[in-house]
Amino acid sequence: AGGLAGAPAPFDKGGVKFALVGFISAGDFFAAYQAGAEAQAKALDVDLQVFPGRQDSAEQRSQIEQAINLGVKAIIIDHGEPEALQDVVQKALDAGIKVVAFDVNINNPAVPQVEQSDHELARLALEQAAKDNGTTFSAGYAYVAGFAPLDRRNEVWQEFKKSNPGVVEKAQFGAVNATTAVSTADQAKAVLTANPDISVVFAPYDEFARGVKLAASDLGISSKLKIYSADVSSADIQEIVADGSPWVATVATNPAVVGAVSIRAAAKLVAGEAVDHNLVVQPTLLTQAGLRSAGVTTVEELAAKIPAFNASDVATASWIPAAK
Amino acid sequence: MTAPSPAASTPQFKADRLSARHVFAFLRKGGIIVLLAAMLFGFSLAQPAFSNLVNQMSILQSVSVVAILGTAVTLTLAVGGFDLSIGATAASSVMAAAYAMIVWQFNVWLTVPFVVGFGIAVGLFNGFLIVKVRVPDLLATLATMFLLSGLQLIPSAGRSISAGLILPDGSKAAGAFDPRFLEIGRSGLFGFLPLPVVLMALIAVLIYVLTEHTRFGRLLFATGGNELAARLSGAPTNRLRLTAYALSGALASIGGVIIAARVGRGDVSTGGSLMMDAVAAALIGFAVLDKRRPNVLGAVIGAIFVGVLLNGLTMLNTPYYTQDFVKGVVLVGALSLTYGLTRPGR
Amino acid sequence: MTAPSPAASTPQFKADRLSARHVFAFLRKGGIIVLLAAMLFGFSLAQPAFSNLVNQMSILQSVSVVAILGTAVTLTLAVGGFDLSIGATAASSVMAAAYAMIVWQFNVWLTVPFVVGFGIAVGLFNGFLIVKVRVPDLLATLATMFLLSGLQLIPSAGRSISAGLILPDGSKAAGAFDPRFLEIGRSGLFGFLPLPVVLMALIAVLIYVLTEHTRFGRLLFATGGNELAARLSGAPTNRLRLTAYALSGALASIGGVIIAARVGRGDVSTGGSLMMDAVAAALIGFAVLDKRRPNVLGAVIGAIFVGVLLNGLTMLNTPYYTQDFVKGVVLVGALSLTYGLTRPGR
Amino acid sequence: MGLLAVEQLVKHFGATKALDKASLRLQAGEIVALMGANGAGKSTLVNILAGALAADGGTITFRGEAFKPANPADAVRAGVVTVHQSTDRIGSAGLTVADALLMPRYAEGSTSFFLTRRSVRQKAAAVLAAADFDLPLDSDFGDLRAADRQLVAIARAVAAKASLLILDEPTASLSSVEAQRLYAVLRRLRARGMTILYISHRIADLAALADRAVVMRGGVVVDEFTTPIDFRAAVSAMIGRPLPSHEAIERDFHGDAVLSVQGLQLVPGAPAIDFDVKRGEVVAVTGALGAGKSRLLATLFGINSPVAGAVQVDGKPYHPRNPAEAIAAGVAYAGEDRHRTSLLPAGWPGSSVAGTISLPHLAKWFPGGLLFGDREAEEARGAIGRLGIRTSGPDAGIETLSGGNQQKTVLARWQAGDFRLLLLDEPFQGVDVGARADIIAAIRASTHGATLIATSDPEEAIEVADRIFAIDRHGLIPWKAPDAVSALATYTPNEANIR
Ligand SMILES: Nc1ncnc2c1ncn2[C@@H]1O[C@H](COP(=O)(O)OP(=O)(O)OP(=O)(O)O)[C@@H](O)[C@H]1O
Ligand SMILES: Nc1ncnc2c1ncn2[C@@H]1O[C@H](COP(=O)(O)OP(=O)(O)OP(=O)(O)O)[C@@H](O)[C@H]1O
Ligand SMILES: [Mg+2]
Ligand SMILES: [Mg+2]
Repeated sequence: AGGLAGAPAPFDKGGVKFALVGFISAGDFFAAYQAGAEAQAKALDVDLQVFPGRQDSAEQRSQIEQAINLGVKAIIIDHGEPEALQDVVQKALDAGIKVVAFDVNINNPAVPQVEQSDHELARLALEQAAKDNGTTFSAGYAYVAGFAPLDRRNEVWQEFKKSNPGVVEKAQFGAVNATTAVSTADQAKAVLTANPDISVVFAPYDEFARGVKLAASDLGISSKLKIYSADVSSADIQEIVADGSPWVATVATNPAVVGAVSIRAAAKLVAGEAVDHNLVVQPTLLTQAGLRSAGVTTVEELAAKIPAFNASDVATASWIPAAK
Repeated sequence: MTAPSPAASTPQFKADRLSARHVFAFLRKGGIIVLLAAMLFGFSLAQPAFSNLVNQMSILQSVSVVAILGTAVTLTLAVGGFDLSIGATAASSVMAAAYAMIVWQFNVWLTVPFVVGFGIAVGLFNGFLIVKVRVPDLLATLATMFLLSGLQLIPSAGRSISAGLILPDGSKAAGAFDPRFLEIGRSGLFGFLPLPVVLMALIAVLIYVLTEHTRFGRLLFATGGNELAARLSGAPTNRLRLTAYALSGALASIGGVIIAARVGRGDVSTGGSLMMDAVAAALIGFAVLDKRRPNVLGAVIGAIFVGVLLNGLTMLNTPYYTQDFVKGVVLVGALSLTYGLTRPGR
Repeated sequence: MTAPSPAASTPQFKADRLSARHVFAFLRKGGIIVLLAAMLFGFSLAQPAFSNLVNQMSILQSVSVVAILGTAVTLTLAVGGFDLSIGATAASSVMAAAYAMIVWQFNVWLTVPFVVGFGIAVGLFNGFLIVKVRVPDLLATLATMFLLSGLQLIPSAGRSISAGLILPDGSKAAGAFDPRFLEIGRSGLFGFLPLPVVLMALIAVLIYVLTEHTRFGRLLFATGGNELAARLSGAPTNRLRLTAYALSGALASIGGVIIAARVGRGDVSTGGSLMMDAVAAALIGFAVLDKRRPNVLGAVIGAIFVGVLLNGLTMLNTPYYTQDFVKGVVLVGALSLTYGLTRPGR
Repeated sequence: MGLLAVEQLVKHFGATKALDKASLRLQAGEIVALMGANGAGKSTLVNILAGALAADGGTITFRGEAFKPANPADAVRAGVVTVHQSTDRIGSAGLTVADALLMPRYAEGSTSFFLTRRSVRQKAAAVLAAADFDLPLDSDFGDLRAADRQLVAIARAVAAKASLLILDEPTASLSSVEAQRLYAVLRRLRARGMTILYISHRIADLAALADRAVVMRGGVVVDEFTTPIDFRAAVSAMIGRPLPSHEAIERDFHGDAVLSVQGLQLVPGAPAIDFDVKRGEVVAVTGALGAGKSRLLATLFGINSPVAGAVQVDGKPYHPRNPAEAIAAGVAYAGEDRHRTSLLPAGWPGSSVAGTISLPHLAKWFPGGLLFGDREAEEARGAIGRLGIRTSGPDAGIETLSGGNQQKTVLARWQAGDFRLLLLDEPFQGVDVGARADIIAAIRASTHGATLIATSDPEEAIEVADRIFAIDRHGLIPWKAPDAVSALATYTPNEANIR
């Protein structure tokens, strides 16, 4: 690869090395995010080294250190624990390496923050819920603390309850383990049996939503229930559009797009161009009705149908070709 | 110089001893059962909905997979082994099922045999490593565990497998989950008896009879108890161990089928910690009925025990983060009951 | 009708046998070491940056915790036990450390002793269940595992513990991580030798000498090999087992301290895979040097073996979803080398 | 006032009265033989003195003070050292023989805390020298055979500074060579004023050593004999009837050969073996430790494969590749170390008396494969009656039986089927003379099969066999009682045939 004609140095020569250091190294989101990043990197003729964090902050630290000593031009950090990263990130910066953080607040002016805006995700979902059900209903809430994105979405839910006293949280449940969806379903069944008056479930994580839907159909109360969630995958879409599905809406950004944005931001920094400190990729509200009328069943089709979902104008530049 | 034996003190001293022993024996044998009954009663009082049939069924359903896996672990424990790959086998069976239906467009009648065949193959591989290559059980199954948890990611390049999957070569998979396959996890007999529960019951009874009341079972235990002694009395110990692992693999894959049918997609994050739950059930089984050895009935009751506890706590809306703790406390209590009350005279 | 004895072939056949035996013996003993060397060499060729000191150190650093936990597991295996709670102990030590500093505003000098004390307490609790209540090791430590993984969530109501934590009672915690505490995980000697690596080395040497070259060590192994025989020859087997578990707990908590210092917060999601990795290291240790029994050196080398493999694969940019698979394949290979080549005459 | 006074000792195991007010006195510097039929309570008494069991009643005075050891360590500290009966209670696999020899030292902390290979080897060698035994110090204790394990236990006990030494059937699996050595050592210890309580079912031992014989029956001490000990009387006091005398040596059999062996070579370089065993005949093979007795039987049962040679059973070629094939061909085998070769762990399915007996017969007894019906219990009751096994019933755990009764159960296993050829390796370990006579009678009763017994005790061989071979360095030497015995007496095991 001879680099990009007309691109600023060092991209004109090619052979530029970036590192992508993840925290969660398995699962669909990471896979899609990584795919998007790789595609954009390829378009930029950048050699992207991917470090799987294996859900281990300590591991993630060492991997950033490795990336530094591999002499990469830029490091993209995907999720993680701020406390575990801030000092190594500083090390990287001192070594003249550009750093972009996605969904982890490094809290360093030199590090642009790419965000899929969990607050925005939750807000849109809850607004939809309010639109469908008014502001007085008894709700079930699927939530497990200790996972940064969920914790941020939780803040919005707490706000929402405060500002809408009509909304009563009857029960909180959820389980993250080997079979998250199934275990959540088992819990949801217990909860819904114990609280038959629950009409709305807020499940700001698609695996939870999937579990609740399963529970509802097991209990045969799909018609009496509405599920609002965040995130999306092909399987999710199929569950949402299925006949009689209680899963009426989800809000999501396209992980692939976020991946691309992260790479572009890093590239611009390396090229010495200015980048905003906050790069927010706006999430899209996907309603059951909308998806059905659009007749989509996979994320790829969704992307094709809904441009807003497929691309973001964040951190673009004339010399940066779009990923294909 | 024979001493005349005045039989005065002995009998009465013996009497105390006996009565005490009976109470102990009851608590020991009863330990977990009693606790289980207590929980059922308590939860029903605190939350009437707990005791209704639907909920009882959803408890059983929620433990069905773990119970089946626990049974599998029990089998390998019986031959003196230990199948650490059980969770990974189930997890990769989920992926195998999804892949078969979505990429190869298998229907349910092809998928299930394929998946169970896969499970048996894994079991035989374990058995081969252990019997032929003579790798210690824990090590062999550990290696297999890593092997599988990696293998399951490769066909879909680490993505979950659902309809419309884009294959690594860029093409789009044409298949979808066979609705009749989903039935396995989502429908029930007579409208109230979930199929997974039926499967669990069938397997439990089958393997229980096999291990406790057949020649084969006796030889399995003999192999696990003293391999040399078993071989010297003509038992084909190698074939027995191989069989135990093959069975274990088959059961694990059935567990996988149920999960796949529940989730409706090949979920990459399905994973290893299933193993801990299965092992837990099998081990708690030691204490049930004071058998102090691997036994199928115990494993199943063990699984149900944990399931009831978690379901009840959830119903009472106890914060999820206290549930593991309570689980631990109850477990310690039950074990102390079973093992703490010593058998007099030993 | 005597079968003519093929005396001719016998000696020659024996000769082969001997020479073959030597090669085998070497491969067996060498098995994993050879593979390790091969990997180091191969990776260095493929990716020069792999072999530089900094990277070698970051490999050692990344395995330090698992190696220490593997050592702990080895200790309990030596007395014929098995500490399933090892991962949970380390994880809850992380929370304990964070809680001590952030809520109680302890400094490093108070925190470390507190956490290690906590670890020892856990170990003694295990030991108590096993020795006094006579619960089988696996069961007892399993119960403790649940207990801890629940317990660690309660003080912070299931949230991770970092500066400015809102306590369940609504108040705001005033403390923060003591910078000197963070040093434990983040600084190094002579600028290139990370403290965790130093700790790992110290512990490895210490426990190695303790188990292999002292009276105490022999008594541990005697207890594990045949508890009754050891007791009959006067060994205080109960105290020995208690000690082993206490040590195991202490080591686990040191592992926890290192994690906490690396991560800089009490993360509830810590240590899911810690236990399996530690057990893996300890078990792979059986194969290293063909000892075929728990041994500290083996456990540490086992941990490094896996660490080198994963680091190398990452450096070569192999997709994460193939790494577990490769890990499994390599493991199976190494084990087949060690165990597959039988000791002639066995 | 003597060294030890046991008064009215009582011990129950559930319903069983193992000790029922047993009393015993020992003086300093004497060797006392403790005799008693299987299940009489000898080992229970020993276990209490050794601190391994707690008595339910009665008192023990040792050196004039009340003696109630809370654990084995206590007893050892007080100067009571014990060699226990069962060979599975001696050492741990995974540790070397040297470590096994030093284990008590480690336990009492009388070695340096840090150990080097050399220091361990030296100390261990010293322990062995004191007992003048010869064992491979560096090999894994787990690889040792029963006999060698027993030597370890004895050497260890002898080396300990004891004022009371208790030996519970130390010679059960020793050959006369080692036995002779042991006698010498014990005499030396007695001369030094040590008191020795010696339990054995071998009259030869007792005759060679005992100053006094104390006889137990049903948990009570029933009688006592002083030198010169009238062993016939002692034995009848012990089993409650006179011993059936048996003088069948060199009966000649005309029946056709059940087993015939030609040019069988057990290990490379060993001489070829030729012999046959006729229908109804009981043939004994005797020889020193490591001579090849077990090897011969193991080879005939398909455990080891021979270097060369031909074997027929009932004239048909017989070359089993594994025990299963041997059993299929009608050959049965009882190994020499019952714990390793025959018994299942306590509490395990099939570890009951009935289960122990039925293990090889399940296929025949339960053709359907389902274990319902009480065929098992039936067979077990039959055996319990036939061999006088002392137990609470077919369902009793095998571990609850006394050593000799466990051994009887193992024999019952192979008597239960009608086999053409019984291979019994050291079948009478710890079986009392009365029971031994009964068993032999029972074996003889079934005249259609043949029996080959390996025993390291020439007297036992003479007692039980119709015909006797001696085996040395894996080759048979023709048997003529006097010089064969001396041949054995001069046989010394060297490293070559210990490892
Ligand atoms: N752990 C136990 N549980 C139940 N009964 C036992 C136990 N140990 C021994 N007994 C019973 O106590 C009685 C005496 O056993 P003991 O071992 O003392 O006999 P012994 O004289 O040593 O016989 P042997 O000559 O065969 O060794 C026997 O009836 C035996 O069944
Ligand atoms: N289980 C074993 N472990 C180690 N070596 C053995 C074993 N069995 C047999 N051998 C070896 O084979 C040779 C013959 O041993 P074998 O046991 O047949 O002799 P033996 O006459 O039966 O001795 P013993 O009276 O001790 O049983 C010995 O040199 C011994 O070293
Ligand atoms: Mg005895
Ligand atoms: Mg022998």
